[in-house]
Amino acid sequence: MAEKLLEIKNLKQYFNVGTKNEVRAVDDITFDIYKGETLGIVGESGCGKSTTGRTIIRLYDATGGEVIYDGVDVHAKKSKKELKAFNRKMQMIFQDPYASLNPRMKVLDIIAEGLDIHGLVKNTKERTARVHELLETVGLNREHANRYPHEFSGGQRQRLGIARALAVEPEFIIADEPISALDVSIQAQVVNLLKELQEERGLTYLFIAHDLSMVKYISDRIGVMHFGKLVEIGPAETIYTAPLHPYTQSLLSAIPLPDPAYERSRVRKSYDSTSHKYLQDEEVIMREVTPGHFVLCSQREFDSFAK
Amino acid sequence: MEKIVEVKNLELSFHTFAGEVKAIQGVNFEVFKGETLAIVGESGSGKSVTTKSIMRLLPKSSTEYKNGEILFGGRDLLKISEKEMQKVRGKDISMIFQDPMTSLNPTMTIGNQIMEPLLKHQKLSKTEARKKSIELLTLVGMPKPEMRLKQYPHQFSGGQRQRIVIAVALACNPKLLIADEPTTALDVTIQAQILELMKDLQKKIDTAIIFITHDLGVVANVADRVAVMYGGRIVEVGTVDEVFYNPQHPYTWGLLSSMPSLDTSEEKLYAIPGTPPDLLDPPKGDAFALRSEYAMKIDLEQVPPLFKVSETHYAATWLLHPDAPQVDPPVAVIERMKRFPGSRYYEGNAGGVR
Amino acid sequence: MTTNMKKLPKDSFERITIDSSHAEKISKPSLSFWQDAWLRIRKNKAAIVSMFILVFIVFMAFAGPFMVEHDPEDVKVAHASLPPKIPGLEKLGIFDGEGKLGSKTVNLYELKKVEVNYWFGTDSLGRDLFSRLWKGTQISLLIAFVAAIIDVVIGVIYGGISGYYGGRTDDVMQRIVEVLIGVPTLVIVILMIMIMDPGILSIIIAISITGWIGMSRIVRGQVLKYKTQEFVLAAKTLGASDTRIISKHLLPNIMAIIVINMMFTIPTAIFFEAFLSFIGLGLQAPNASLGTLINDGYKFIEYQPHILFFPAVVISLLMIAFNLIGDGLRDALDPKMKD
Amino acid sequence: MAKYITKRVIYMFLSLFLIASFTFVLMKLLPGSPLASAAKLSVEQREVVYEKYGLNDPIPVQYARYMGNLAKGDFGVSFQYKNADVTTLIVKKLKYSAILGSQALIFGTLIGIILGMIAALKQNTVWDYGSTIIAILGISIPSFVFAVLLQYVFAVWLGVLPVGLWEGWKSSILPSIALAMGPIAIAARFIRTEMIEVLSSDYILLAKAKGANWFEIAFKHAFRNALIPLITVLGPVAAGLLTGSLVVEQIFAIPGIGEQFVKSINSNDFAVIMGTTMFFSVFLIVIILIVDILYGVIDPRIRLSGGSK
Amino acid sequence: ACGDKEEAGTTEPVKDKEEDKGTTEEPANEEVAQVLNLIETAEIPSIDSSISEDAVGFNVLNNIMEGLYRLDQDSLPVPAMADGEPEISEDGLTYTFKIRDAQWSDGTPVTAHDFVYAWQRAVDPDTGSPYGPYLMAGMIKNATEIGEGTAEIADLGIKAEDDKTLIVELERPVAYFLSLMSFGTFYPLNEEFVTAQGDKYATNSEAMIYNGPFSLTDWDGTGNWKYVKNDKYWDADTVKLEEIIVDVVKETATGVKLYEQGKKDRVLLSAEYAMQFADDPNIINELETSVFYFKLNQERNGKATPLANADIRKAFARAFNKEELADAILANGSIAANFLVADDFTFDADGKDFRDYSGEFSAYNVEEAQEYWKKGLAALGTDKVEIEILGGDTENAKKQQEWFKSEFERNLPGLTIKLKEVPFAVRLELDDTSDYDVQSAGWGPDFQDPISFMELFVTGSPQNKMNYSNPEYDKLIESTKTTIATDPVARFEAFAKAEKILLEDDAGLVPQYQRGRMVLMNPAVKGLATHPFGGDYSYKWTYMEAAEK
Ligand SMILES: Nc1ncnc2c1ncn2[C@@H]1O[C@H](COP(=O)(O)OP(=O)(O)OP(=O)(O)O)[C@@H](O)[C@H]1O
Ligand SMILES: Nc1ncnc2c1ncn2[C@@H]1O[C@H](COP(=O)(O)OP(=O)(O)OP(=O)(O)O)[C@@H](O)[C@H]1O
Ligand SMILES: [Mg+2]
Ligand SMILES: [Mg+2]
Repeated sequence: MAEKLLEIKNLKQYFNVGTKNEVRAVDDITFDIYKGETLGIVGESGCGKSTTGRTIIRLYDATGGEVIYDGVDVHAKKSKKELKAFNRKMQMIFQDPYASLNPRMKVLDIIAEGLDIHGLVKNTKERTARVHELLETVGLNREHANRYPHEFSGGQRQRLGIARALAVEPEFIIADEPISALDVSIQAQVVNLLKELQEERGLTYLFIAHDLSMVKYISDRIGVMHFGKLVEIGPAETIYTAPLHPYTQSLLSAIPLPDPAYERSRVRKSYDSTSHKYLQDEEVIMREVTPGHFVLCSQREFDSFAK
Repeated sequence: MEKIVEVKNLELSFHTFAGEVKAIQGVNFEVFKGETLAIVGESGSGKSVTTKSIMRLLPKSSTEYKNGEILFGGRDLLKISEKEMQKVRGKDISMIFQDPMTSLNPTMTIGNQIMEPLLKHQKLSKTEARKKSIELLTLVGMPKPEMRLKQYPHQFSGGQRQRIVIAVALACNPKLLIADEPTTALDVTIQAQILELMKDLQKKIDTAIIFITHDLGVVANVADRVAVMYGGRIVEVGTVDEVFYNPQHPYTWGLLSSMPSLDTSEEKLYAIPGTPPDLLDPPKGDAFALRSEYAMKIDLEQVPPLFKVSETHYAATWLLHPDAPQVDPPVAVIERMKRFPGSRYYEGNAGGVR
Repeated sequence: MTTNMKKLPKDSFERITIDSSHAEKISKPSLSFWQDAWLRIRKNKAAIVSMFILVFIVFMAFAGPFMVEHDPEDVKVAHASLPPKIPGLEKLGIFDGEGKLGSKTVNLYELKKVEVNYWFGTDSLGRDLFSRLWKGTQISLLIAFVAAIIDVVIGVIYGGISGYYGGRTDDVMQRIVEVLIGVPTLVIVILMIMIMDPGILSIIIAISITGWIGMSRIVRGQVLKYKTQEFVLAAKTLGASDTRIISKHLLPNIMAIIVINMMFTIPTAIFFEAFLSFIGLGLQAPNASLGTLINDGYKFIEYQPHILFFPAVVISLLMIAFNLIGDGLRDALDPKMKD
Repeated sequence: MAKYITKRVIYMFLSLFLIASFTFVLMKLLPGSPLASAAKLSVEQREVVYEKYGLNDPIPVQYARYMGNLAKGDFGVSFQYKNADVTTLIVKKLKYSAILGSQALIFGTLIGIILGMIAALKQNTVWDYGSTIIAILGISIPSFVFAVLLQYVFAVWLGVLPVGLWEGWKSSILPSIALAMGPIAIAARFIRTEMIEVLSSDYILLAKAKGANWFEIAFKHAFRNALIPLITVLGPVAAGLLTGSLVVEQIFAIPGIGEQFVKSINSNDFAVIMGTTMFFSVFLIVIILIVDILYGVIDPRIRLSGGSK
Repeated sequence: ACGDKEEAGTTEPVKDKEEDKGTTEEPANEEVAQVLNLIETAEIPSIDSSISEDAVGFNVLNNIMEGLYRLDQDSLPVPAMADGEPEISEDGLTYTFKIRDAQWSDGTPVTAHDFVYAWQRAVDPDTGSPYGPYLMAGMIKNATEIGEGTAEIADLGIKAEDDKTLIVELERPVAYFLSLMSFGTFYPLNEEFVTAQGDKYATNSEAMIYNGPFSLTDWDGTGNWKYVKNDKYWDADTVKLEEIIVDVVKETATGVKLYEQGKKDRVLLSAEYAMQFADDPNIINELETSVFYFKLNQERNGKATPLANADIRKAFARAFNKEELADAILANGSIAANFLVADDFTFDADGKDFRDYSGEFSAYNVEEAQEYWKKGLAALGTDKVEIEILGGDTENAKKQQEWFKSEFERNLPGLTIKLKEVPFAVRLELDDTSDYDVQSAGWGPDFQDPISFMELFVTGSPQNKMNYSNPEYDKLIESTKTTIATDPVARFEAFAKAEKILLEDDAGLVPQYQRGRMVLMNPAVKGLATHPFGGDYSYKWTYMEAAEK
């Protein structure tokens, strides 16, 4: 396997700690992301996917655990300068194409924001040129630079978001449900763009989604989350063809596919978290079932998987 | 088969700050008893507006019905009085909306909300209505219905709320149930439950359903027939198999091929370029032409009529004109067509198509 | 269905290539947020009429005193308490210099042998009410604008800090606001006015003392709302500083609401000043404001209604205009009203 | 719920403590002496009188004593009304103000709600503009002008109602109407905005889809939801009204607390200023508390989540 | 009028308003209800005679209590609780009063002890009486010493020889002593009742007993009140009114409307209303004894003001049209004042007004004023002077001040007037520290003697506070208390001389006007007595006459 770009170790993110509505949005998860790959994260709404992404990029301060990027712990205290440098390497694309662009800024300024912050351009001319270039990279016209976000359609906006992230030439991009809010017909535009960019620039993606068919299409590996925990992670094919964790199986069985024949024969499996019947002192941890395929399970379950 | 509702030539505009929005520009379809018609199409194509106009729920001040009729039980719903319409709503036709979080009144107990149409349309007494509501809640699979009746919407999860909304819609055994993206806001697992529930219920009470969604997976799951909308028109209509396995309209091609199925492995997905038409200033001719790689000169001049593909299958594209050149649909679509007996790419055997 | 097979020209079915960049074209003209708002508000007749009224009043406030030869502060006891007289309008039976004296209606100009005309009449010191009215409007507007601006500045800063930094800071700041809300505004304001030297400045300070609370709560709410918006998060991931986020992302977005709220703060301030005049805590003579003018006039509504009438009309117009403009702006700037 | 209220009450005392302290400081800063006759007295005589009222003690001592008395519910005696007990004085005056205020509040809110509902249901029609104009006029004419107009029309011209003075309920009509203008405007505009918002919500659409007629929509479904923001703003308005409006009281010669208050300030009657302030604050805070509880009654979402906003 | 100290340079002090009358309709032959409906513009602060210090309080006291003397319908002091004229010692220092057979409203007799108790209570520093020490010091034996703590309260120069005999010892002969005996502070108090009530005494109409023509009812310490006829009053036969209903109405407009509707019998008019009702037959013009003036401060915060220059002062004194002020600005029956001691206030034994002894000083004269002004400016070496006028913040005060500003600025070129309008309490404080240039103020006398005005401006007087000092003036005033104390004519002449020094020679003080009031009164009200000092009105002789058909 390629080299590790990112190691996430025992990452925890709790909200409202100490109050009665404490939320364990991310509860002790561990995984690695390799250089140049796309790691997909799926799971039902509210299971902590976005929180994971946001904690990795330091939008939240982690409650516990480490995020090691290129051998450096992102969450260790850092100087402003180091943080800035880190910000250039890691970028994020957001879910909501309407909320993720400042409605009061022109496209030019939105895309150039990263350039301005990091002083990547010397003058306005260069700045404009860069923005035009980026616009074209994401398949838009240079005339769009002088417009406001509200004049764009959802897919166009999402591409603007991508252009903004690309402006600082990051190595790693977290895409938090970049297509969920888009129309089917537009989703493909964005996914294609992301794939192209990955090829051209050797980007690494953490791709969050709940649409499993898209995730499978774009990802090299997939992680499945459930209630703040990572329950299964492994190569995309493996997860789809041989899911081990019952939650993964249930999730897969629920995805409707655009194929009437398949739909007619589909059997949905439901998941009941008590079905594991874990014993009190059983250690439930990620165990590697086949190379690269980890499942959250007890030793007993692990043994049964092996059969 | 008995026709429940027939929409004929519906044309409708909104008058807004910016000008006239030609939201619906001639829509024709009918729904038969006991069947599910799915309407798909991208955002803004007029799906909701079409169904809301059946219910006459569009804002009176800005809506202008320019043409057409909506026949329901022999009456044109566009012509009857508001009073009469109130008797139709909730009783003969009922509706479920997209967002279960906002479609229940937060300050009313769910009991009252379910009982409202019962008291109103079936003139039941309070106790009878209560009994019926409990039945309804049981029907949609809500545990402990007696207790639940007294609770408020915020005490329910999203999936449960959508069940309640369904219970409300089914209260008076409507002839037609309109479901406007009833599962879009829900998780896949809960979505699957709700879809199953709806199909079950449909079997039990034999109601006709218009199901709006833009998720083709959901369409494949629930629909008997499918209508594809684009830019305020229906561009293709047919049985679910016809539309999925023998699509004729380039837009439908685009839709189908832009969605990877679990075995898609092409390097690149087919993507429909560009953006939806601006209904303030709709393009001349075929609205999809500007985004279509199959565009022909005539597309820019004339709106294509619905060409008949089979008894049940029609599509509005000049490609079906006898004089038009034969074109090959995208690869992904050909893959599908190979499995459809009526298609020119049919390769026999494969797939579970009837 | 409609499969009519009219003959079509041969070349109709020629394939054409659509330029894909063409497909991304946006046909609508590019409008900034404020341009767009302006287009919308232009359609709101009430707001437009109000704007005209406002512009007119502001114009008159500055030009009015120069339109007549009388000085607003010129005391001329011999000309005291004259009713309005505008030459040319006499025949209509209004503005003809007739007024009540005792139970009789007489032409007071003839009675007092006054040769000049006072368009809006005079007060009990014989000062010209026309010029005084506009002078007073000037001061009322000044008080209102300055007070509104102070409110806005304090409110925005306070609410902004409280909302943006959140956590402990927010907790403490909100507790303070809670206590301030608990203190009856009137008490504080009256006490403050008493403590300070009377005059315009102390009125402005007093009005501003608690006036900002509403604004700060609104701003805080907005900041709370916007600071978790994805575009702000995006700026953070780009490494934007707090200053940048506040000035480039938050402020421009809450500007609309600030402006709307200011439209409602201004009339409140005008009113409050009038109220202070009523309880005798208003301006120092010989300054006049709409409040003091109304206060001078309301007691004589039966005998010399003109003293009350004009300032009351101007203040009402101002109130209505600001309120309608506020309403109009709210409608025009409401993000929910897309097209 | 009980826990929530306890917490609120504790906050309330904290607020009151701060308010009392704050007012005390302001008051001590007030120029002038509480004794109108001070200038007439020789220095020694003045000392004696000040001593009697404890005005010679260091400010912290006065403060401690005052707060101590407050804690016992003792507001002290008035300077202005020699030796009059402040609590009795305030309670007596408050009675009139409270009658006027509650009538104005009820009347104003009702009318305002009706106007607002009409405007919202008939949005952008003559009805809407009409009620909006009435509402705006209500807050556009200063209350003293309005009060005088009412007095002139109903008491002088038509002679149907008393000009002023407190002669029983009839006397309360005109002042109550004058006071009601504020609540009318506030209620009308809030209800209009909220109703329009609520009417465009999904659950109203669902109610319509159930076949509800406009009446059911307006009253069964929309009203309650539109009321919630209104009661928040009405809280302070109510407190203000119930504790008196000096303007209207003065014009109608009603011996209420509002008028008394300004007089106390003008004559540096510390005890009455403090007493009135405390009464007013308690009123305001209690009303805010009531509003928050009412909130829960009207909106079940809040009821169960323990009253947090 | 009682000493309501300087009123905020305005015509609207607490004291002035009292109105009356109005009555039930149906006159004819039937007997008219003897009910009088009055308006007050302020509430009663206190009816404890030792504590009372304001016009409303003293007016109420005048009608519910009675001292040794009472002012009659012509405002002359006549024996009341005193049974006939007192015996006065040769040296004029000892007065022996006999007490009349009279009862308190609870039936207990009024005795000499009641006076002793009341006066001792009033002078007792612990009582905090504003008027007791002020009026008694330097007049009643040992009063000053008690205030300084060097004498016991019991040493006060008042003794009850027995229940019916009261002996008062004075420090010096006091010409106006008897007129003072009608003043509230000197009223009797029933010790037993007062001590029994303790702190509650006089805080409501029940916590009080009365020895005057009326008792109070329906008064609980604030708000409106009623008088009812006191049947225990020794002269109850004279009293015809059964009831007087008083409501507090601050707005003249409202008062006028009530009057017009017949709900009230008397209303005091402000200038605008006076103008409107000028030809109303029921309008009455009453001249009060309050005189208003400018105090010209010669030294502010340790620095000489422009007004330290006598020419500037003289210019100032002549530069405003007093007639216009009285007739057009005040328009309430006030008269221009070129004097300090009120007109129609003090008389010699022959009934000759003090004003006839004295003259008119510094009348309005623009030319003279401008001459002085030029001289003054030359002496100051400037051509621009800014002067601040401190005045009240009531509406009337403001109006006057605006007029003053315009008048002064017009008549004295180079003068800029800055107006400072503050509440009464603030003005008192500024006055106290002499922190002003010019102050508009006024004085209503507490007893019937020119000294009540003249004493105010001797060096170091608590009312002077304008750094005015003229030894000659001081000497003249002192002489009226000592050397010529018993010679009425010599006293008047001395006062006249002093007045000229103050107003003309030094122009230390600039009189403006003597206040009048315009009232509308129901013609059916008869016999309402008004007084120049003490309580403003007596209702003892008032009655309602059946209106003629
Ligand atoms: N700032 C926050 N404060 C408190 N709780 C939060 C916060 N952000 C998220 N949560 C909670 O954490 C949990 C995980 O949220 P998260 O947004 O990560 O879910 P998600 O998997 O991204 O869901 P979705 O698919 O709906 O986007 C949820 O229960 C959410 O309510
Ligand atoms: N009340 C209205 N006033 C003005 N325009 C409207 C109104 N309602 C809908 N439209 C416009 O009509 C067009 C069709 O809208 P519609 O809601 O039917 O789309 P849809 O197909 O349901 O899309 P979605 O999938 O987003 O729900 C859109 O362009 C929309 O902006
Ligand atoms: Mg998420
Ligand atoms: Mg829709």
